Amino acid sequence: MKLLFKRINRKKIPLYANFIIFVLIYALGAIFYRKFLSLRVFVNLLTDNSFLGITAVGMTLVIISGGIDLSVGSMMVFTTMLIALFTEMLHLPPIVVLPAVVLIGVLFGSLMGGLIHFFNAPPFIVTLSGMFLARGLGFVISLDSIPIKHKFYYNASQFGIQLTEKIRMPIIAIIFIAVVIIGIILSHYTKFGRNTYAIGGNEQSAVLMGLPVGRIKIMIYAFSGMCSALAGIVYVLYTLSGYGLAYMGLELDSVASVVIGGTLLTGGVGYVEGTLVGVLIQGLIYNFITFQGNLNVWWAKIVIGLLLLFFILMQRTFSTRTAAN
Amino acid sequence: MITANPILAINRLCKDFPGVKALDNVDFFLRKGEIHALMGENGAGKSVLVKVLTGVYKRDKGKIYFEGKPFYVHSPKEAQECGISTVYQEINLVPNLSVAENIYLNRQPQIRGFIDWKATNKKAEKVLERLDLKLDVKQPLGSFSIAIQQMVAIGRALDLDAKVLILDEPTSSLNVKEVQQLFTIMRKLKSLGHSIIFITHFIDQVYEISDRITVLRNGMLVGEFLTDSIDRVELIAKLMGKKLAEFSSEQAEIEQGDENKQGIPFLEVQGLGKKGLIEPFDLRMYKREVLGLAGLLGSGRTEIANLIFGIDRADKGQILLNGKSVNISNPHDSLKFGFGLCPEDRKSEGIIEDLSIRENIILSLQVKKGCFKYIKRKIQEKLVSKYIDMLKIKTPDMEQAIKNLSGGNQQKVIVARWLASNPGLLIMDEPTRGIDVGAKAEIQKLILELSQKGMAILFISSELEEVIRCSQKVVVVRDKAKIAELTGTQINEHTIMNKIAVV
Amino acid sequence: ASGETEEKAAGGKKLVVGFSQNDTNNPWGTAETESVKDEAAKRGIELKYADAMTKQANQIKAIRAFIAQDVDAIFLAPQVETGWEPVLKEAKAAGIPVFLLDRGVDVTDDSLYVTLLASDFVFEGEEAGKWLAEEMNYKGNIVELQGTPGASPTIDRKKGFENIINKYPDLKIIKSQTAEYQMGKGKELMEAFLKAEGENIDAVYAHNDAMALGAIQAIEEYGLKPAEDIIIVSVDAIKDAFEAMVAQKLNCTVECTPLLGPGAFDALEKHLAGEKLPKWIKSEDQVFTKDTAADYIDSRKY
Amino acid sequence: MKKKNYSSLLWPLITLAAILVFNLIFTKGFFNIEIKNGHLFGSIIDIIKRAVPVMIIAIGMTMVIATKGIDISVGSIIAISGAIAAIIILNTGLSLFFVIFLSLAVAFLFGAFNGLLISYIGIQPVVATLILMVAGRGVAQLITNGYVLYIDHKAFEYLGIGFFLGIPFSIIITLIVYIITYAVTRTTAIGLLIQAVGGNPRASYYTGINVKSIKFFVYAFSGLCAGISGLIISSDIKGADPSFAGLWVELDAILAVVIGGTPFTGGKYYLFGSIIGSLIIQSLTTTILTRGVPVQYTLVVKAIVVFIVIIFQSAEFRQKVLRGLKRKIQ
Ligand SMILES: Nc1ncnc2c1ncn2[C@@H]1O[C@H](COP(=O)(O)OP(=O)(O)OP(=O)(O)O)[C@@H](O)[C@H]1O
Ligand SMILES: Nc1ncnc2c1ncn2[C@@H]1O[C@H](COP(=O)(O)OP(=O)(O)OP(=O)(O)O)[C@@H](O)[C@H]1O
Ligand SMILES: [Mg+2]
Ligand SMILES: [Mg+2]
Repeated sequence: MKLLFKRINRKKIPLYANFIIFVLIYALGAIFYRKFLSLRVFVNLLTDNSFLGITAVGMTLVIISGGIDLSVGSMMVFTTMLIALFTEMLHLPPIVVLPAVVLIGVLFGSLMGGLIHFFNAPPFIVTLSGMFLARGLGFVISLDSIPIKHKFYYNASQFGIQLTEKIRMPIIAIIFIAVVIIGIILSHYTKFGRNTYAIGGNEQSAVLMGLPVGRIKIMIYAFSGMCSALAGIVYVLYTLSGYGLAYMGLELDSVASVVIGGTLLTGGVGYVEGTLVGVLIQGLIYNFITFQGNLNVWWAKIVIGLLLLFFILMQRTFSTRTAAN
Repeated sequence: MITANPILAINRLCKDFPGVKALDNVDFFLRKGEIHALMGENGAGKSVLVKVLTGVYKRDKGKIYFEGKPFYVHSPKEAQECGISTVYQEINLVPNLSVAENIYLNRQPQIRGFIDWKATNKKAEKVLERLDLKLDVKQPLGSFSIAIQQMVAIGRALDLDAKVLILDEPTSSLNVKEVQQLFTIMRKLKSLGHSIIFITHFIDQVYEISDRITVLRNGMLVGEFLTDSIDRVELIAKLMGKKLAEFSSEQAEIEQGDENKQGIPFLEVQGLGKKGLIEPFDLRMYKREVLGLAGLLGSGRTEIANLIFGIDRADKGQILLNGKSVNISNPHDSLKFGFGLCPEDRKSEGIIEDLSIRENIILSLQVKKGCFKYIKRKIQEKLVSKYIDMLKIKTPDMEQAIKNLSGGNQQKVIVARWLASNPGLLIMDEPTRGIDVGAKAEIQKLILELSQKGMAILFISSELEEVIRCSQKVVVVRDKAKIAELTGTQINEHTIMNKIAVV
Repeated sequence: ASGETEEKAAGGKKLVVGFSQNDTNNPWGTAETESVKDEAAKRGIELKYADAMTKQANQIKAIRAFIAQDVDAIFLAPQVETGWEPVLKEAKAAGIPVFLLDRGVDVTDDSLYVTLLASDFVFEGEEAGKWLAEEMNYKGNIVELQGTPGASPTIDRKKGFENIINKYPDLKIIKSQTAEYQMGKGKELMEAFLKAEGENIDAVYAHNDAMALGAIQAIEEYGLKPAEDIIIVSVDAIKDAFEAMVAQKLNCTVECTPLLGPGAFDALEKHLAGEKLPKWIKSEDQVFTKDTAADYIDSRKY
Repeated sequence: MKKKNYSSLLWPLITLAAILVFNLIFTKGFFNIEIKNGHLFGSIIDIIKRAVPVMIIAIGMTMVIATKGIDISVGSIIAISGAIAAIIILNTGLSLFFVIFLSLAVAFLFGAFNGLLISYIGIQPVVATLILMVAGRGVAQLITNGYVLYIDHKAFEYLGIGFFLGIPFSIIITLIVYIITYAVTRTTAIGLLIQAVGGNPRASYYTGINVKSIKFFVYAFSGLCAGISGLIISSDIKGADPSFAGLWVELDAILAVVIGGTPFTGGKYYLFGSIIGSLIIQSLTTTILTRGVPVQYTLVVKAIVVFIVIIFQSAEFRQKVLRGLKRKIQ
């Protein structure tokens, strides 16, 4: 046991704590509810939270850098509207549309990053107006929801890896996992990722250490913009439509997932792996509510809050205990 | 004065801040292969010169030539790329990343575009080995003492292998051994043709290592001197702006009587300790007494201070105040008992950057009084100007944000904060760090005066000389344990060194 | 009827129905939910209920969770019309019939759901428009308090209303802004309209009752008499609107019934009995005015 | 401090003035203030009155942000305090004093709950307040059973729509909250300690400041402010709307605080700046409502204005522009 503790990196204790608690809660669900512990439910957990998770990966890097990106939800929705516009109104082929929307996401992110860096503006306000802008532009395209009928998107949405005869890992879950892996590699094995941690740790020092702080910051927001655009593509595959009002408040869920995953909002500390767990925990909490299925409407909200509280408290006690050991 | 081909030539450089002429037509020349000391009182403009040179601040006027060509950089990054590597005065590294990363940030060895962590850690260990430092480079930098952080910062700068190396007060938190280690490396670099700008307040070190000295005062150039051709008294006169005749040793030694040290001590520490932090120790302190703590870097002096002040909670032992056991579980408690602690790390434990000098100074006194008894503005101002005068804090006015002060002046503000709170017991952990010669003498004098007036002072300093001069009793600490207590004539460099060194 | 249902379920087991509601953040949605719940309890059917908190993604999640739990039928009150094709296909593949409540879905294959029980939002807008046009003598200035932009009731109620108003050149919609179906915002918006247009305003059309109730307060505080100086018409017919009509402060409200529970379970039973159902079972909505409101107020449940 | 205070308020004030001047030019009668039935009446008054809830919340939020925190639960606390007031009025004969006292006490307790989680248990502020943000609305809906509860109580209505000496009473309440907050933080050392804690919590701890209790009270105070705001909102619409009252108001309040010059990084705050910030947001909203901006463009317009505000408030931008102008003149 002692040896095990020695080998564990102390910084990662909250991460392990998270993971263990996730498994515990999952087990709890399995005890309480029939069919909770099934492959299908697990695959659903990945699939249904994929777009949230993808934005959360971008958000993780932003928060590690000491910033915040409130535009992720709107950007995702704007992307769905763009795809709808390009595909259904302008009849462009997917091979043009998909790279185009990703590029727009990157540009949008860089624009915000640029404002934040060059004008030394608080990320909260810049990305909040980014949030208004992206939602607003979506409305300008159309107030109505637009079904996307192009065959490609339908076929893509049906694509997946057959796990068992009946259950398939859909493409969007695969994209989610891929983005998480990219996020992990980026944050841990590239200069860009490490510089992000440095900026979050102490931006002034990072400047004096000779890091290209401006460029990195812009890249961070560009990456987050790209993730949001990818999430938009995934959302299109999920619903085959574009809709300007979709998923109000995604940014908050995304921030919550990141922070629950152990990333500090003050910057400098965090893990993309943790965010994955954070996203799954949020999904799990909602699963509890649906499987319970008889909660009074308002009790559902209270129970979600209580579960969140319960989880956070577990996380705290667990990590302080382990750290003290 | 201008010799042929200086690698760096600064011509009539000016830099203004609101209310301050930080640099006023300063000339400076650095030759190839020399170690050039830059000296001046706190707030003379040394750090600003470095920062303008490396692109942190924009210059207002003046020309800089680097290797004969006009030199204009916008950021430390560009300066680095041009071959100027700098260790700034405050440690500017990131505490949340590991030591190895701090050394190799943005230059990590890579395999196929991805960071090679093994190589990074190995190389970092090598770099630190040059400085004779052995530590787990995978641990976050923030978990180490500032001395170690300072060494890491030096390590990073050295490894950049630049043509010009700038060291802004690198030795203020290092002990003798480490300073020697650093000097060895500096000499080696010099022999390889690198040029070094070295900023320090230690006169001895300047004479030991530098070839030439440039002195600044109030943002203006006083002059450039060959180290061999200027003697100490003259140098100090230049630094302080006094004519040679006016300058006399103000360091009147105060008699160290051993009287009235019987009876119930003011403060008695019995077996106080915390597992993994410091072994249980005893201490007795009387009023009117300065107790010095001596020991090497990392020996546990700061731990002793923190444990008494309640920053860390002891798991063993007790503290008696005037013979009565008191329960101290946080700094708030100790403040109420009339303790004060002037912390070691001024950047993270001392200053509150955005607050003004006035607010920084009155803070502890205010907390002690309770937050509803707001000290009247007039009284605040009187108090603050008293300390500004007393400690010669150099600032246009007391409403200046503390972050705009020079490093040494920030330190003075923190000292002033604790003096203002008028404690019964004052713990000073490296209070003279980064402070110029004149002010250092002032502070030492002040410590003695305060103790005469009845204050008990626990004095920690890495400068043994200073500990010896001020203390009536010296406790020697080694490897996180108290090993000896010396009094009277035992207090001399030789005995203390022996205690520290002999295993 | 309840005995029949239980027989239908295999092995005498209770019938399990999953109900995905999009939003209970308003009295209307609450009433709808209660109606479905009460009816399920009455018939001894186990209801699995999931509130999506206005997020379509949550609804899809819930449907998938229902499929994973092998429910016998799914009731879906969709948040928006598009985006259901993939998940409804999954339900179909699992052999679970889907019944839509209060709003339709836009799918290429209409065998994906059994039937839709709902009012017709365009029709509601038209009814409001017709009533108002007549009341105003086909002349005057109208301000419109829109619902949440992009929501389908907003779009349809606006469209239906404009269908009628645009026929009469002397009827003008002079201002139209969103108050997001909220009472507080309705009040704020009406206040702003009054400041900008003042007595120019002859009538208010609100996309729901809550906003109309807010507007009434704004009009009163401005110093005009609601329902007299300014004609007010809205949609929903919640009980509060009846009270306002009885107090002679609201002129007219067009019903949009949320009491879909009984109809939905009837449809479910008919479907299980093998009966073929029409694709749209329209609610029979009425128009109520302040003159007749007193007769109905006691029978209003929500 | 004094001098700085003014210069950091300058740009928010200029922004506010710009929006108002725009209206002066394009909206007729915008600046007319009449006296109608002995009450002040006009668009400007409306803007201030409509900004009241955000202003009061922003006062509490300023303190929270000054300690480097954030409170996103205020919207839910608004709903709860309104709901509590409504059920007390509807079910008991308690006097208005008790109605107000009890609902504010509850709001304070919820704020204290946030404070407890954040300062004593050490949970990050966003997550801690997120818990209440989600659950709090459920609590409010549970109290009112999901419906809007109508309050028919003349004295209670006075809070939101009454007039005192011709001035809307809610504006007076805001003024009182502002003055009390200002006085308490500036005539005692509390303001200083809050800034110290936000500026450098570690150094503050070393100084002997009770960092935990300061954080605790700041959140409790924010809850209290939300409670006051909740009473005004429900009094204004004569009803407690558990679902929509205060929905997303936290974003507006945070925006107001930051536009007003208080940095997110803590350590400094400008109470008056937050008031200006709230007025900027509200005058923008009112302008959009009255200018007849088509619904689908509302958000885009709002975003663009905020972007412009950001750029103009940035010292970097001003420096560059000023230098450019100087060069042109030369
Ligand atoms: N950012 C700033 N804003 C305003 N004034 C500043 C700023 N930086 C430095 N100064 C002022 O410029 C002067 C020179 O400061 P500098 O830091 O160069 O002193 P120094 O010689 O390095 O002193 P020390 O030995 O204490 O480090 C000081 O009076 C200081 O207050
Ligand atoms: N050689 C070392 N290796 C690893 N950690 C060290 C080392 N030296 C010090 N530290 C760490 O740095 C921190 C500060 O050390 P400490 O306070 O004991 O130093 P000190 O005796 O006060 O010396 P000084 O004040 O001269 O820096 C402690 O947490 C200690 O664990
Ligand atoms: Mg300096
Ligand atoms: Mg120390």
